[in-house]
Amino acid sequence: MKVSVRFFARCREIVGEERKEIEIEDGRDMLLEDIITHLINEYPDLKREKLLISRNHKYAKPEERLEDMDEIAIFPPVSGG
Amino acid sequence: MKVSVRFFARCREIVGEERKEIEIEDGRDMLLEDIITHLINEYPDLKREKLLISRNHKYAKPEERLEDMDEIAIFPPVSGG
Amino acid sequence: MTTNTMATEDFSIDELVRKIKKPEIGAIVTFSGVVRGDDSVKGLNVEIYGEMWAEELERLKSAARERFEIEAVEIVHREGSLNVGENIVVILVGARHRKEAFRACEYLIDLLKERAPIWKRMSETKTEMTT
Amino acid sequence: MTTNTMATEDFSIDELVRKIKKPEIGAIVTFSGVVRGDDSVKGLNVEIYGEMWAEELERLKSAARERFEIEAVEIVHREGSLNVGENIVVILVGARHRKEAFRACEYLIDLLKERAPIWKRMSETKTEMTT
Repeated sequence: MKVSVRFFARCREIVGEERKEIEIEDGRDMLLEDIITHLINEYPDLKREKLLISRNHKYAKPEERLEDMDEIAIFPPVSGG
Repeated sequence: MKVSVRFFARCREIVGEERKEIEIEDGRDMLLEDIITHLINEYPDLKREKLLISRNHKYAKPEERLEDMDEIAIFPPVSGG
Repeated sequence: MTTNTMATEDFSIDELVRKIKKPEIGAIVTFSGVVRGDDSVKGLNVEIYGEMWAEELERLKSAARERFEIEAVEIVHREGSLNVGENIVVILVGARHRKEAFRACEYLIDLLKERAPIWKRMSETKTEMTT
Repeated sequence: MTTNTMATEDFSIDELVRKIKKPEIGAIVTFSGVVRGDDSVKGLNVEIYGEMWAEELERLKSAARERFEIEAVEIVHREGSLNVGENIVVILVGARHRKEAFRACEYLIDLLKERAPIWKRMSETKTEMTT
């Protein structure tokens, strides 16, 4: 299974990329928080940010189960308007 | 002394004029309510209206004393906006 | 003073926005009162006591400036014959922050409805059959 | 859907008003967020997560329509580089009556600030001496 992770604003700067494709072994149960933990390990500066998370264009909870082709996004608090 | 009285909306229709000049004997004390009473006597249909009154472009109280060259106006409740 | 606040034709909100803009303004709240139409209404006739309106307007603006932290106020009222969909009145308030702009704009239209020497009368449709 | 809600250049409020107008509307309340300037700020950079913004926008509009008696909502947000004085966001709400329009417009901007996936960054002035 494959999920796509997008980064915005300060998170994009920390990661240095706009998007990452992440492969996950088939059959393995994976929660949104697992991906986040994985990314924080790889980019420790993310730990200093308050992170918001969306899954398929909706704000998401860390305990949501990932599905194939999900689009995850990670970003700092928003400041629209 | 002379005062000018203007009429708007339904009051203008009742009186049939936009403006009246009213002469008042010099030396006679005259209140705003005296003018109103005088006009209601002349145009009894005014009695059926709720009347607002202004004096020199400000909402006025009936007990205000008239002065030479005052501009009085008589009109029904407003409905701007 | 008077010429700015009454209009005999429909007017542009973009132009009013340009008029009030300055660097301090971060929020603009605009209220437009619009001629509402239904089957029997074809428009509105607006009568204004011009001299008193101009003075009353300055009093309303001062009251709003004293009560709220705002940077700019602009008010235009139409007079004469209006069609359905046209602006009757537009109130723009510019402020640093949006809460003050919302509060002041609503305060102004409430006060204006209560105090501005303006009278509206519906024009009714008299459809003439042309075929 | 997306093309209507993001703009890469400053836009006209008059056009948005024309877009939402219908006979039922008697009051339009508009909120504009504007780039505020001071000595050190020369503009703003706006980043949007476009796909999520478009969907979030539809959810915000539905929430407002459920909660308030309104006839029309239009929202446009700028993205990219903005100068001081330009509109960042404009929210128009049309309703029969003004109270509902004010309530709904303020509700929408509050929710939008909290939920819309948009990030702003100040551009700072770097004045070059040219004389």
